[in-house]
Amino acid sequence: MIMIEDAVILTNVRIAPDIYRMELKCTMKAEPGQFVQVQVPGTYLRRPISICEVTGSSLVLIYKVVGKGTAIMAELGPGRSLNIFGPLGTGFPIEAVDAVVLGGGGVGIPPLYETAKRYRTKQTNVTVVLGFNQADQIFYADAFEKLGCTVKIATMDGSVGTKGTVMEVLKTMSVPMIEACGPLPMLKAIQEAYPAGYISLEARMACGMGACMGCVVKDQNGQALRVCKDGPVFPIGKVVLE
Amino acid sequence: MIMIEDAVILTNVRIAPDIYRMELKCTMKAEPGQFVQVQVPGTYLRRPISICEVTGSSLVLIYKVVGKGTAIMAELGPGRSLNIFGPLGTGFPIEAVDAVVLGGGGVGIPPLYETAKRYRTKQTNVTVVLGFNQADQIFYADAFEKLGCTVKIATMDGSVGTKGTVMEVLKTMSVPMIEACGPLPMLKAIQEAYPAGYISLEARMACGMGACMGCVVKDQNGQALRVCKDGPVFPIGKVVLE
Amino acid sequence: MKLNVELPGLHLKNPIIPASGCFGYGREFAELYDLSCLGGIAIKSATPEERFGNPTPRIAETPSGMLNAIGLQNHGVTYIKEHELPWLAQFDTEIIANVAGAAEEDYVKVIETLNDSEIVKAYELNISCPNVKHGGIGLGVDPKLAAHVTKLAKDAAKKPVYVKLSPNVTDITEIAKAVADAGADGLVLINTLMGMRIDLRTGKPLLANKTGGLSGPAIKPVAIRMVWQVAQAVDLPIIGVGGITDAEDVLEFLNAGASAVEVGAQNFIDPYVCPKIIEQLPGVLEKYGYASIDEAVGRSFRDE
Amino acid sequence: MKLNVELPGLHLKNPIIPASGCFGYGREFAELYDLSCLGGIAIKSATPEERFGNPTPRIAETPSGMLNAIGLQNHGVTYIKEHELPWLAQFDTEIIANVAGAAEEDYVKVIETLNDSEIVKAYELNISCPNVKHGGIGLGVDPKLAAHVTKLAKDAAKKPVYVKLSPNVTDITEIAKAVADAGADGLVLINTLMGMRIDLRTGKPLLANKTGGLSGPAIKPVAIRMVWQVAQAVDLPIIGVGGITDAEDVLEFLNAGASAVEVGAQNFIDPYVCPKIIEQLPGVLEKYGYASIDEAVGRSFRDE
Ligand SMILES: Cc1cc2nc3c(=O)[nH]c(=O)nc-3n(C[C@H](O)[C@H](O)[C@H](O)COP(=O)(O)OP(=O)(O)OC[C@H]3O[C@@H](n4cnc5c(N)ncnc54)[C@H](O)[C@@H]3O)c2cc1C
Ligand SMILES: Cc1cc2nc3c(=O)[nH]c(=O)nc-3n(C[C@H](O)[C@H](O)[C@H](O)COP(=O)(O)OP(=O)(O)OC[C@H]3O[C@@H](n4cnc5c(N)ncnc54)[C@H](O)[C@@H]3O)c2cc1C
Ligand SMILES: Cc1cc2nc3c(=O)[nH]c(=O)nc-3n(C[C@H](O)[C@H](O)[C@H](O)COP(=O)(O)O)c2cc1C
Ligand SMILES: Cc1cc2nc3c(=O)[nH]c(=O)nc-3n(C[C@H](O)[C@H](O)[C@H](O)COP(=O)(O)O)c2cc1C
Ligand code: FES
Ligand code: FES
Repeated sequence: MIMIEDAVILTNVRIAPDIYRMELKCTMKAEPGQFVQVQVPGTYLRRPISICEVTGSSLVLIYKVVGKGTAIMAELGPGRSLNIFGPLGTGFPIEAVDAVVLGGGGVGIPPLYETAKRYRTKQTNVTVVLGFNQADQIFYADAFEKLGCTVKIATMDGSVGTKGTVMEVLKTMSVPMIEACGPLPMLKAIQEAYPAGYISLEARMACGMGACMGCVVKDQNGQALRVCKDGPVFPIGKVVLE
Repeated sequence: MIMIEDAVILTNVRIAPDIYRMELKCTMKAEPGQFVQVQVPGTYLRRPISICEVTGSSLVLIYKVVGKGTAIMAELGPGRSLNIFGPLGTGFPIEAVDAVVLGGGGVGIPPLYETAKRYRTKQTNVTVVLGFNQADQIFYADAFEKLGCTVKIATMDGSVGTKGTVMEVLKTMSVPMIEACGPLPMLKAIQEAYPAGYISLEARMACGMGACMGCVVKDQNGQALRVCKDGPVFPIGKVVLE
Repeated sequence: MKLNVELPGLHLKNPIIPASGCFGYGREFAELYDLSCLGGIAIKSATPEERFGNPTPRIAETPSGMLNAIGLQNHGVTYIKEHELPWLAQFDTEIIANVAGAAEEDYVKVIETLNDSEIVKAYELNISCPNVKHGGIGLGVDPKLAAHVTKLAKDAAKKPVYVKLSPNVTDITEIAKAVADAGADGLVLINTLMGMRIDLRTGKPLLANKTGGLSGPAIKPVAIRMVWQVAQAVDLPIIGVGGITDAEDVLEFLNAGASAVEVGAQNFIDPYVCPKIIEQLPGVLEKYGYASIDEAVGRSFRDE
Repeated sequence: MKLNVELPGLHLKNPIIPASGCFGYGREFAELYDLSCLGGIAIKSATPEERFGNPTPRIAETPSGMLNAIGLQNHGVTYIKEHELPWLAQFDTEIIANVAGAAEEDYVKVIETLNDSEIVKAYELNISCPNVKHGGIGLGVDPKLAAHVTKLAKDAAKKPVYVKLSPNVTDITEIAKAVADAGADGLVLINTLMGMRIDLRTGKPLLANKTGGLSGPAIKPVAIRMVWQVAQAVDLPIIGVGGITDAEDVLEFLNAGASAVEVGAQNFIDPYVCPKIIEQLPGVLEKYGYASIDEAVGRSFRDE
């Protein structure tokens, strides 16, 4: 159920350069790949942030400081409350498959965590391919391992794992079903390379709930789809990526 | 010296209904009757608030919650920092007299405290006449007493002291020299009744430092005076009160 | 306290109406609360044919506001009539159909299509969309063009016609008078101010459409000023809009001369804002000494 | 990085100029920092005779902005020439005299008085003050009137003339073109948007003057849009103004097409804002890949 909630910050810690993990005490429940709209004090529009983990009594968000809003978020200490609206959007489906590959680049990684957790609950084999710029920016590789996922890493500078993007790792594997989130070029490459799976998109949003038409993309027939409501997760091949 | 400073809130407590006392750790020094421009988070213009006391390592402000900015101020906890600009304006002179009467109504009382302190340091006899609406709104009467002032109280409902305004008490006294701050009708009455003394005015301000001409009043010759720079304290008879 | 407001064609149970383009057709908000609490709903602009609208990004944040360049995306009036209006009929609230187009005839076409819909209680002509041109000039910024499209709409319409004015003009009262003389039943003001943001990373305008419409609290002082000017210049009911976030903002618009209000972008910030305002409004009116909505309307320029 | 900007009459060591009316004659700010760090100073509007201005309240807060209705308070041009300008001469910065009046002749009178002052490097015609009328219409909102006063000023002036435009117009490019054709050496835009706030306690306009000029971050998107439009329509240097608070805002104005900027209301919020921006600017230009101010100017519409 979509709701608005004053969630209390339990922890808000830096886990890599410019990357923060915030745990929020709240009653909101969510599906993997859904997101919340965060009302950051001192800004006007809400900020869409993916739900990284649903614990039952809290939500975990992982965010990168890229501008004004996320910079303010990073300053908020435990005990402060933060108004969140959600859960929003259509997330990653948990399909009845034997094995799934989850591909994530940078801050595309967070929504894959809850997805992996749900797949692991069903005993599905999960291989997670994570892409970073360099060694010191790696986060959550161990967390995925603890879930029992096979973790493969790509770094642009080759300092850890395969040199290059997530695609370099994927090329070396069999990929029956993929669910991915990350920068647009990565999603484009995945949409071209694989027929089966899902990708999660980003867009500038106002309402976050499907009412304003601010976040639309086009499907193959030229019809408008709302990233916030019809997505952010779409089946591979559905959306024209520009 | 006028400066801008991130002052740390030491305490911020309610001392009467809607009235708060905030102590700020800062290096700023000030004269009695001067004020600071407080940058309240979440508002645009700074808020002018009189300096109630200068301790040497801190400033005390007493403010009434009347609107958005003061409501936010009341929520700020110790440890938070608050940006203040000051000390601003021309305050109450400490004249070489044997006795002085200080008259204050409501949130016109705070600047009289530092004034009383300075007079008491010089052994001047200080009678303080404080006006409130009713008993539960009385604040700082004891603080003035501790300084060795004679304190007289007027309440509109007569629940404590003389019934009526500060003027009702003043009428019963000899008033050789008065320094006063409070609502406009009170200041008008004082300006009419007494030839010698000073009154402190309020005005809507933008710059608070004399540059914008937002806060002007007219003197008897029709010349503009800036409440923020030439005042807020003016000699009785100088300004036309409208 | 009774909050109802009677306007041409509209029996509003309270003066709170979500603004066009900020509420879709209500479907998403109906998941959050019962739309029957609303005075009315101004639905998203309808054009004769389907429009995809502008490329993205369509949204940018600004200090205390936002820019949008949606570009009148909608499925066309026939689709709306067949799929959205019947769904809206379940709610006890007044539906205002916002009408837009690329040319004058478009307004007439949309109105003719909707005339026999019982659920539409009034039209709101959006002559203020900066994307719609007529001989290179927006319809809403030229008094003659504005009057002409109003007249065409009035001739075609079987329901009252409200005209929604653009604030991007030198003299709003001139446009308001022209539109009033052409027969408008009411005015809605204001639409968005034309603005721009530049993305410093590219040095280019952030919105794909380059310019966009500024809305939110930032524009409230301009909206209040225009409502105040027009309320004194023209004898028509005004629906005020621009930057409303709470019941005190609503009272400010009423004092300025509006009889009802629309709430736009704040629906994105707080999706429950409309029911919240409706709940707070009686208390706020009381606090400032009003016994009815009527007493507050136009207070700022009425002598007492 | 070199920050200097060469404009008609003005050798700015950097593009940062406090805006007229927001800095007085610099006296108060000189207590806080050395004014020689500034590119220039646009001093408070001068009129032929002393003006008290409007009654108070003259100031109101708005979301991310403020309204003012000072009403051109000043001691008259002769006093300014004799008492303020000689004092300003001590600083190594370019003084721009903002010129205003109640009628066209007033502009000519002020200019004639200041022509022989060595300290004034250029004039800035304030034709955008909403309080000044000519036959009931503000000079700044009618292209013909704007061109005419520009021509009179140019004929009288022995220094370059910049014209400061009002944003309260339907088509800013039309006014800009008219003023350019009349011989203006540069443009300053924008002045304040006309706005209003109502005091709920009285139900009446909060400002004694009723309406006031809206400034601050709230108006930045409108200012950016207008600079961007005018920079493409007219071949004159533009000084951008409206809502600037930091060096990134300055870059946004440069990208939009401004060659220099003025900082207004932010001087009230942070009295050190101008020196701060001057300090930050080289770093910000570098961050976004510029080797000079010039490279940034007009980036938003230039093809590369
Ligand atoms: C469905 C969805 C899920 C997301 N999940 C995450 C996540 O889990 N972790 C994370 O770090 N980031 C995530 N993002 C991106 C995140 O929303 C932006 O990084 C953030 O809004 C930037 O805000 P800012 O104030 O720091 O930047 P500013 O540039 O100051 O923001 C200005 C405006 O632009 C918008 N904006 C800026 N960048 C983006 C962007 N990339 N996408 C959408 N809007 C943007 C902001 O929301 C705001 O309205 C997600 C985006 C979407 C759409
Ligand atoms: C020199 C001076 C000294 C002052 N000292 C004190 C003090 O010691 N204690 C105290 O409680 N109050 C004092 N005031 C009044 C105080 O400034 C206002 O109560 C406060 O600004 C209200 O802010 P707000 O955001 O709560 O109200 P809002 O109404 O939300 O404020 C909106 C705007 O109006 C201005 N404003 C509103 N009321 C006043 C007012 N009475 N005077 C000036 N500006 C106003 C605000 O500063 C702000 O810009 C003083 C005022 C002046 C001019
Ligand atoms: C995303 C968005 C879409 C809008 N679409 C329309 C529209 O289709 N038709 C219309 O008349 N106004 C449209 N508007 C303008 C609003 O109805 C309203 O006039 C304006 O936003 C000012 O109100 P606000 O400040 O409360 O948002 C739109 C505004 C926004 C923010
Ligand atoms: C208090 C105040 C007084 C002003 N006085 C003048 C003036 O005398 N002449 C003028 O041309 N502009 C005047 N302006 C307009 C500013 O110069 C500037 O154009 C406007 O405020 C927008 O910039 P900002 O958003 O940075 O404040 C004044 C603005 C303010 C806030
Ligand atoms: S953000 Fe409003 S429809 Fe998606
Ligand atoms: S507030 Fe600016 S001159 Fe007094």
